[in-house]
Amino acid sequence: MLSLLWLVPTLPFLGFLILLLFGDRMTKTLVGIIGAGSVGLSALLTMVIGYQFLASPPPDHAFTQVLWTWFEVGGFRPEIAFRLDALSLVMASVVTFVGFLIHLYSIGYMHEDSSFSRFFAEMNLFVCMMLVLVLGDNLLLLYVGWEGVGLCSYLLIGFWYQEPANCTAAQKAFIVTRVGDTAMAIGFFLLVTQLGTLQVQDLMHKAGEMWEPGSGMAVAATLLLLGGAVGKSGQLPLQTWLPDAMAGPTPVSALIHAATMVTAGVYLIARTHALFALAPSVQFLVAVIGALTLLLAGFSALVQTDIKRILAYSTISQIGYMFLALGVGAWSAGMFHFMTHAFFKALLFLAAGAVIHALHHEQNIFKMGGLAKQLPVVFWTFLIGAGCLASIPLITSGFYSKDAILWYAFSSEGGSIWLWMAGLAGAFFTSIYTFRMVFIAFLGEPKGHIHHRPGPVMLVPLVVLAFLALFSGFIELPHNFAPVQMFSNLMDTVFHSHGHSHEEHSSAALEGILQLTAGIVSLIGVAAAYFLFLKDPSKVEKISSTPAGSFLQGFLLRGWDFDRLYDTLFVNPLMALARINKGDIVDSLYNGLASLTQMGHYRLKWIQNGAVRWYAAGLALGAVILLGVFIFT
Amino acid sequence: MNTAFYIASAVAVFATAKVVTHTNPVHALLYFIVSLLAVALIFFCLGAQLAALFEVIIYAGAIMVLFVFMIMMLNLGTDTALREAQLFSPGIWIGPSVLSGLLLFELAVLFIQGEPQSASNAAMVSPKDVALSLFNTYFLGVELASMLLLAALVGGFHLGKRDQAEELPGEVK
Amino acid sequence: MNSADIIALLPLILLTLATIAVMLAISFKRSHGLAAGLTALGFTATFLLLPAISRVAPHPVTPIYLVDTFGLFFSGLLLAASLVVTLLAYGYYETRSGFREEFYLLLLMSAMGGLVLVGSTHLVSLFIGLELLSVPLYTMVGFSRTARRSLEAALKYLVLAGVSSAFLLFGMALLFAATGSMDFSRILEMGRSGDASSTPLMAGLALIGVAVGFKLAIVPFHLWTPDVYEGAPAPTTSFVATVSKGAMTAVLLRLYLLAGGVIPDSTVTIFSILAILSMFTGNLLALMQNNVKRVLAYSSISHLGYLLVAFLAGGEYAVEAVTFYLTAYMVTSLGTFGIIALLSDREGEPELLQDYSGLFWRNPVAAGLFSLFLLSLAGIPMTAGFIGKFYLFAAGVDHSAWLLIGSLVINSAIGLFLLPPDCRFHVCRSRRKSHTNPSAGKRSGKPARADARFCGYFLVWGLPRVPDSSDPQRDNRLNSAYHSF
Amino acid sequence: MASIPLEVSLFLSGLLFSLGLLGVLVRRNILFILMSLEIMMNAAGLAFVAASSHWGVADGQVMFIFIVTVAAAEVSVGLALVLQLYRRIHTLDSDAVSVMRG
Amino acid sequence: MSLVWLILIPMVGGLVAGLVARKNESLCRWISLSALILDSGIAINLFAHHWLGLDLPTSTRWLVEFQVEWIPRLGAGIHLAVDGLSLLMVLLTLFLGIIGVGASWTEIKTQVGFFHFNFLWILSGVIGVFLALDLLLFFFFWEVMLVPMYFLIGIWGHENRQYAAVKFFIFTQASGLVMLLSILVLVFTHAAGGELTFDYMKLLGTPMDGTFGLLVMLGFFLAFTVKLPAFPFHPWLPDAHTEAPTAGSIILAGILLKTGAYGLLRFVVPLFPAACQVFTPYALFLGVVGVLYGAMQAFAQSDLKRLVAYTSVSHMGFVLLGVFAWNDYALYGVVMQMICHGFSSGAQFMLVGALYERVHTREMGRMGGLWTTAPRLGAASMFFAMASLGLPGMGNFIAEFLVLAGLFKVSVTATSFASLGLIAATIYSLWLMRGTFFGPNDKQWKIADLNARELSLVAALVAGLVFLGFYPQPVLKAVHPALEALQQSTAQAPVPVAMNRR
Repeated sequence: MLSLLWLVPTLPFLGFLILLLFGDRMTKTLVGIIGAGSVGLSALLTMVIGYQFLASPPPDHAFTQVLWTWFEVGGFRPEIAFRLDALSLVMASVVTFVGFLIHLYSIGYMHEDSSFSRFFAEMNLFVCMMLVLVLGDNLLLLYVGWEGVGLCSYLLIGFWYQEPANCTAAQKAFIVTRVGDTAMAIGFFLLVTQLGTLQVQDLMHKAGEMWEPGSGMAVAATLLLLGGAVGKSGQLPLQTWLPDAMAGPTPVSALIHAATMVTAGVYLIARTHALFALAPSVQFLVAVIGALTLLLAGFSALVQTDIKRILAYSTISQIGYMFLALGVGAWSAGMFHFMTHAFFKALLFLAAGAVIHALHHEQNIFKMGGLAKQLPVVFWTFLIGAGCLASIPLITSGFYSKDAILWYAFSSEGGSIWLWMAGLAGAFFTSIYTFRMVFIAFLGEPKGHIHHRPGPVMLVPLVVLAFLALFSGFIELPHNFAPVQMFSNLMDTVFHSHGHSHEEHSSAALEGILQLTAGIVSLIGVAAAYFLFLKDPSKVEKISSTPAGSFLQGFLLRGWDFDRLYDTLFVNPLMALARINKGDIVDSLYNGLASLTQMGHYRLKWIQNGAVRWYAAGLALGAVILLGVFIFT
Repeated sequence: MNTAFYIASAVAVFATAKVVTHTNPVHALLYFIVSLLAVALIFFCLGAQLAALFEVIIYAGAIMVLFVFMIMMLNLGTDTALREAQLFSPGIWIGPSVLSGLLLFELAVLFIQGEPQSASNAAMVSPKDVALSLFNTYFLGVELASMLLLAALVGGFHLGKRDQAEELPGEVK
Repeated sequence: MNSADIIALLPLILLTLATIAVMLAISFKRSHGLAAGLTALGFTATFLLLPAISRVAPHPVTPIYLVDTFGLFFSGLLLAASLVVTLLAYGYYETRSGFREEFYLLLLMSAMGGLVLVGSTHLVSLFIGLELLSVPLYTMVGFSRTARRSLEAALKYLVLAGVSSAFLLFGMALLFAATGSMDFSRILEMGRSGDASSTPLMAGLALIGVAVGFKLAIVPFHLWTPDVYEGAPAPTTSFVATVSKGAMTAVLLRLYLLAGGVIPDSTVTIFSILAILSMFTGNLLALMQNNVKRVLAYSSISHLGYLLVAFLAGGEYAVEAVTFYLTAYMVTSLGTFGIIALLSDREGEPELLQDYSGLFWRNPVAAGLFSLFLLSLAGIPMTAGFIGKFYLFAAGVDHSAWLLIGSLVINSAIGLFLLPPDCRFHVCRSRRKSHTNPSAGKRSGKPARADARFCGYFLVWGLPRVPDSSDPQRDNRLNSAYHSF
Repeated sequence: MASIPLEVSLFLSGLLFSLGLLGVLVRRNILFILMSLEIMMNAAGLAFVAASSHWGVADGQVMFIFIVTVAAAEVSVGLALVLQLYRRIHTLDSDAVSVMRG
Repeated sequence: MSLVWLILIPMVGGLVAGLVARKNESLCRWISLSALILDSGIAINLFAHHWLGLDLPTSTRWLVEFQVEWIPRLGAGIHLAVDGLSLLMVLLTLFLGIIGVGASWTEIKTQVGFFHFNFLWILSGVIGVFLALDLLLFFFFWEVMLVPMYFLIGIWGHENRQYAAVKFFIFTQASGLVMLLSILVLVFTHAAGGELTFDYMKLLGTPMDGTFGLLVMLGFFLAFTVKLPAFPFHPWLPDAHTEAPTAGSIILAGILLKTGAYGLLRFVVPLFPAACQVFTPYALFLGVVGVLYGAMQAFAQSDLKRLVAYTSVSHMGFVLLGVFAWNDYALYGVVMQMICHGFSSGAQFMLVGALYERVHTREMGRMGGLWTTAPRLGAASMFFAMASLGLPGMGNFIAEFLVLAGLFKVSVTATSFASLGLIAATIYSLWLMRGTFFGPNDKQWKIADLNARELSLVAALVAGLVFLGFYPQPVLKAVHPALEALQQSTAQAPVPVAMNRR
């Protein structure tokens, strides 16, 4: 069955082709069936392959299927090959399963839209590209997937292209990610020229041999790869595009900007973990970037009014957690948080989508209210999602994955107390803004009226995701609870060389205390949100009315003003320079040359004035010159 | 003989200068004839009788007479002298005189530098020798000169002709 | 006057006979066709006799005139050009009334002057040849005496040619005074050996240089060219542009060969400066010109500048480069002016560029040929002009005369500015009628078209094999010319 | 026949030559230009005759004869031209004869 | 002998098409199309013959060779030969020629005969350039290419076509003359040593070092970078493209620019290895500036064709970088770039031409939101815009990846700056799409979508690019022996491996 691995990405691609060529001639239901069906089949196939992989693991826990040699240039021989190991299995299964649910959901959500088939074509292409990224054996094939998803996110953010704002958002997303991708490309050039290959396994093997830890080459390579990861996952320097990416339809935000694409950076770092292990300084940088981003995003999320932007900022901060985990060397914890986050963040987005759909595209939470009673199912699923996000202790999967990250941030030798403190503060802010959103949007007196309730095709995915969000946490319990660590055992088959190094640090008791503090902090956050936003919102208005308060609110609302910074630093000067030089100075250089010759013409024309005596004078002058030269030399 | 040479050359130079500067065409013409006669005398001093003879007969006689006819035909009397005068602004003298002065200076330098040849064995070249060399070494030259004159004849005839048919005053094409 | 002399002098004799025949024809019955026919017959007969004469070459006829293969080759060139001019003249004057037959008389005599010049090795024959070439030209330039502009051109040409021949005479006098003899080779020997006082000799050469410069229209002496080319009727202009310049180049080439290809440094520098100036002046002035004949006048000035490059570069390629470039230049000028003559009619000649707009659609053959000649002038491949320029490059590079080659490249580039507007005008314009002479381009004399096409074919077909020269007879004469020195 | 140094006569002819050149450049009346042209021709003739008398050969005088013929030919064509021009523009000012320029 | 046929068939075809057009215009189009197809038949047969392993013993460098005397006096012969590199270029020429004829099926209505005559003569000139191994013959074909192109732009162009045609003509002709000068100096220095010949193989070894060699090399370099076009000599390209008819733009961008690149590969570096090594830093600088300047100009333009033209300047900057990096990665990258850029820019111009036929304007300001009325045209433009920004999965990505990887070995700073070009490429491609297909359709355009003919041409180009993107092996295998030989010819001069960190 493993040999059918190549079919997993090709199924959505076939879906894409069919919809692209015959989409506009098919009925909506048929389009829906093909769109969702192709991803569903791929999910089913992944499950089967996954089962067989887990049941009888192939030799050294990895199965590589080579399709054909891409090209061969002087010793560098990249191949089109797919590789299945624990890491890519988890990624593929999450992508296909969550993808299928979102496709199902969007049949309902996008039903009235005119270019229905184009939407599903682009979504299918996205899933295919994501799978190529995840399953790609060498970095070049990964890069194909990487850019492919970038293109699909551009197309899908700008899906409603009549609206100019959407187009600029899409353009911004593509260009900012492209900046990161270029850094990554330069990293590839370095790897190709130094190591002669981009095949991930022997790349790491050769790097291990040729570069000793901390060497310049390793640092440069990992730094450049980090650039790419930061661009795609919307981390600190290049995170400005993610909040604007909410311009796309909500299923797009759910699939691309929550569950799958934005975690590509995490996957890249996880995949090339041996390289990062070779450069501890860069690994620590990853952790620092993660910490800073989660704080920054957390603060911004506090003041957002648009429900999707709150979720966007929360995604940035949760990925910050994953970067923190990878930075401190807790590879499996990072991936575990990726999985749980994919479930509950997709759930939150879809629920938000249902709310927006019901309130006829109203996204401002202050214009919603009292939806709990009108949309009970949506409310309860949204509450479960919010719970996981805020990592309510013991019952939600978010608690187990985030707690593991906090524990490793503290305990592993790469981590430090400061990173743990940052993580804890982040958790506190997360629970505040999450329940702020819940209380304002769902409780309180109803403001707008419901147009039409979401149909079953939208509710089923919500319920399934809610179930997954709740119970996915139990496959990886912390050590002091129970010896159930199925997920990390699976992950060890990939990161075997770098096992957890927390044992020698301290005893299980300390771990217990930390878990306790994390749980209490999140509960306090919930209470604070209750008091501030449900009991008497007046106190919040009072603070935000003061000049300092309103400035702070505006500053945070615009995402710490990174946009203005980048505009003044890069965008505006470049555009101004381009506009000035529209006429191409070099061109005027040549026109100058031409006018010079013409000026020569008019100057000489003056000599030709037609008078006989003037011509005779010319003759005489010539004679005098010639005579002078011949006599005196 | 030398003194005659020097007197004749002085006369020639003076006459030519007058020709160039004189406004009235007829007077200028007469001065020119005087200058030609002076040159003829110089030829005689140099022992070239035949050349002197030709100078007088052809140059002074034929060509100058042609000029006189032309002046009479175009009746360039006194009024042209006046018109000619105002054409003479001192300004236009500077340029040309500088040029011809330079030319003269270069020629002068040339001749002063040139080391004096052996004393000129001024053997008198008799017309017989001239005729002899004319008709054997330069026989071809004479024939071609005749063709030259024929060409001038045809040219003069064609250009001089008055076309009644096309007598369009001031027709410019 | 033994038989060899007679045979050697046959070309001159034949032309004289032709002249007399034409005069008698005119006196009996003024028929334009007859006069033109006789002239053409005269030229072709002489041209065909040249190979026969070449057997007796080299044979000095009287010390002042030498008939050798070199001379015969250039005589052949001049005669061919004159024949083409006769055809053009016939086509041109066919539609005009008035006294037309005299033109052929003058043409015959002027061609004879050219032949004398080409064969001259003596100052007297140089002078007589030059004057015999020029005097008929004065009248030919001013031939349509009703047109004020041609009279003005004739006057200018007369006065300036007069002054230049005065300078020539004075130069010769100085040479004669310095060396006592009038024979080229003797003078050059005396000059090289330096026993005669060298300064008067150099001065004499300088003044002769003035006359040469005037005839070849090198920069300081070029001022007359545009006015005369514009004023004179088209056949005369083609004659001036080709035969008179060709003859003078032949004399220059003979002097160059006599001096054994060695030119003193001072002369090389001054003439390089003049050559570069001619190139730049010619090209720059032709740039924005609107009158076609003035454009061709200026470009002929620049072409002579290019020709001088070959002379000054020297080396074994020089003579071959000069000969070939001259031939290519003559053919191109005959072609271009032929087209102008061909397109002109009773009202006048198509002078302005606008007159040629849309010509391609009205008379494709003429327009095609005209573009071809312009391409050759600019030296675009596929044309003989290119091979000419290529030879110049080769000569220049072979002798690494970098300054000259550099200016040659720059000027060819400027020359390109000149080409497209002309091509563009008569090819790219729409089918609009030109206002000045609507009938232009329609009517074309049979012979005029024939000769234009001849030039065209030579140009294109000339390309591949010219160096080993299509006309075997001309080639061996060329080689033999070298051996004779 | 006392010896007259060649340089003197050559200088004399140079002087006449420059005067002729001056005449051509200065005078605006075309007749005068032609006349100055004749002066220059005559000066050259003088130089030739002087040189031939100095070298004692006849070539110079033969050359002089040719010069005279050429001068005659030029004058005849020139004057015919001037006549025709006068009939056209009724003036002899050479600056009027400069329609073609540029 | 087949090589001579390769050149003659388009010439003859052009003549026949020209003559037939008077009577029946559509027949003329079919004739020119069939001439091209016949010609490409020969080329494909040659390619198959070579690629299927039936190739000649690897000792001979050329697959097919044809030599005959031309001007014995100067030692110039008609020496045509083809190896992997030139065969690919000939195939590209013929393919784009067919696309060009197809694209101008309806666009050219006036003087169709003369148009096809010029069009086919340009193609035969270009094929001649790719096959000629005798420098004089090369220069001859180099000029033959020029005159018909001048007429093509001058007669069938758009508004101020005269200016553009003249500008194009003077730029290329003047630089051609400088090249002629260099050829002659090379030939004569060689003649001083050995016999006088213009043959490339014999001239290969002439010792050309010091500043003298550099100057001669610069003569060649100038002619080819004007044609490339590289940075300082590029202003003719945008004008020529904006004014040329669609078919003219396609072959101008698709093929004529490649003659410059081919010249650099075949003549400049092998003939002057030492001079090139000294000149490499400056050439790299020019290349990088070309990439960035071209890109910056591209997204400043409001005229669609000017934008695409400047993108060609930027892409050709990569070629210059690759040639002067002169190692195996870079050279393969250059060949791939030449072919893929031919495809993508040819396609972009065809689509822009199609758009012009429908919207009659090239100003992006007056378009916008065309996706709604012409989705297929939009999808095709999107595909080729992505190709031009180097999206992986298309040939351009592999080309740029290989060029930059090869360049990385030589100079890191140059590579990093050139990589900025990738970002700039994204900006101008999205700017193009934003200006035409996305955004509100406020001008209410109602335009017809791509018809069957145009779709088939687009499909051919899409297939080509994707095939090159995912399986470029046949191309790389075909060009392998040629590049090997080129590198050998400069082997004795130490190749600048990681020469300096400039």
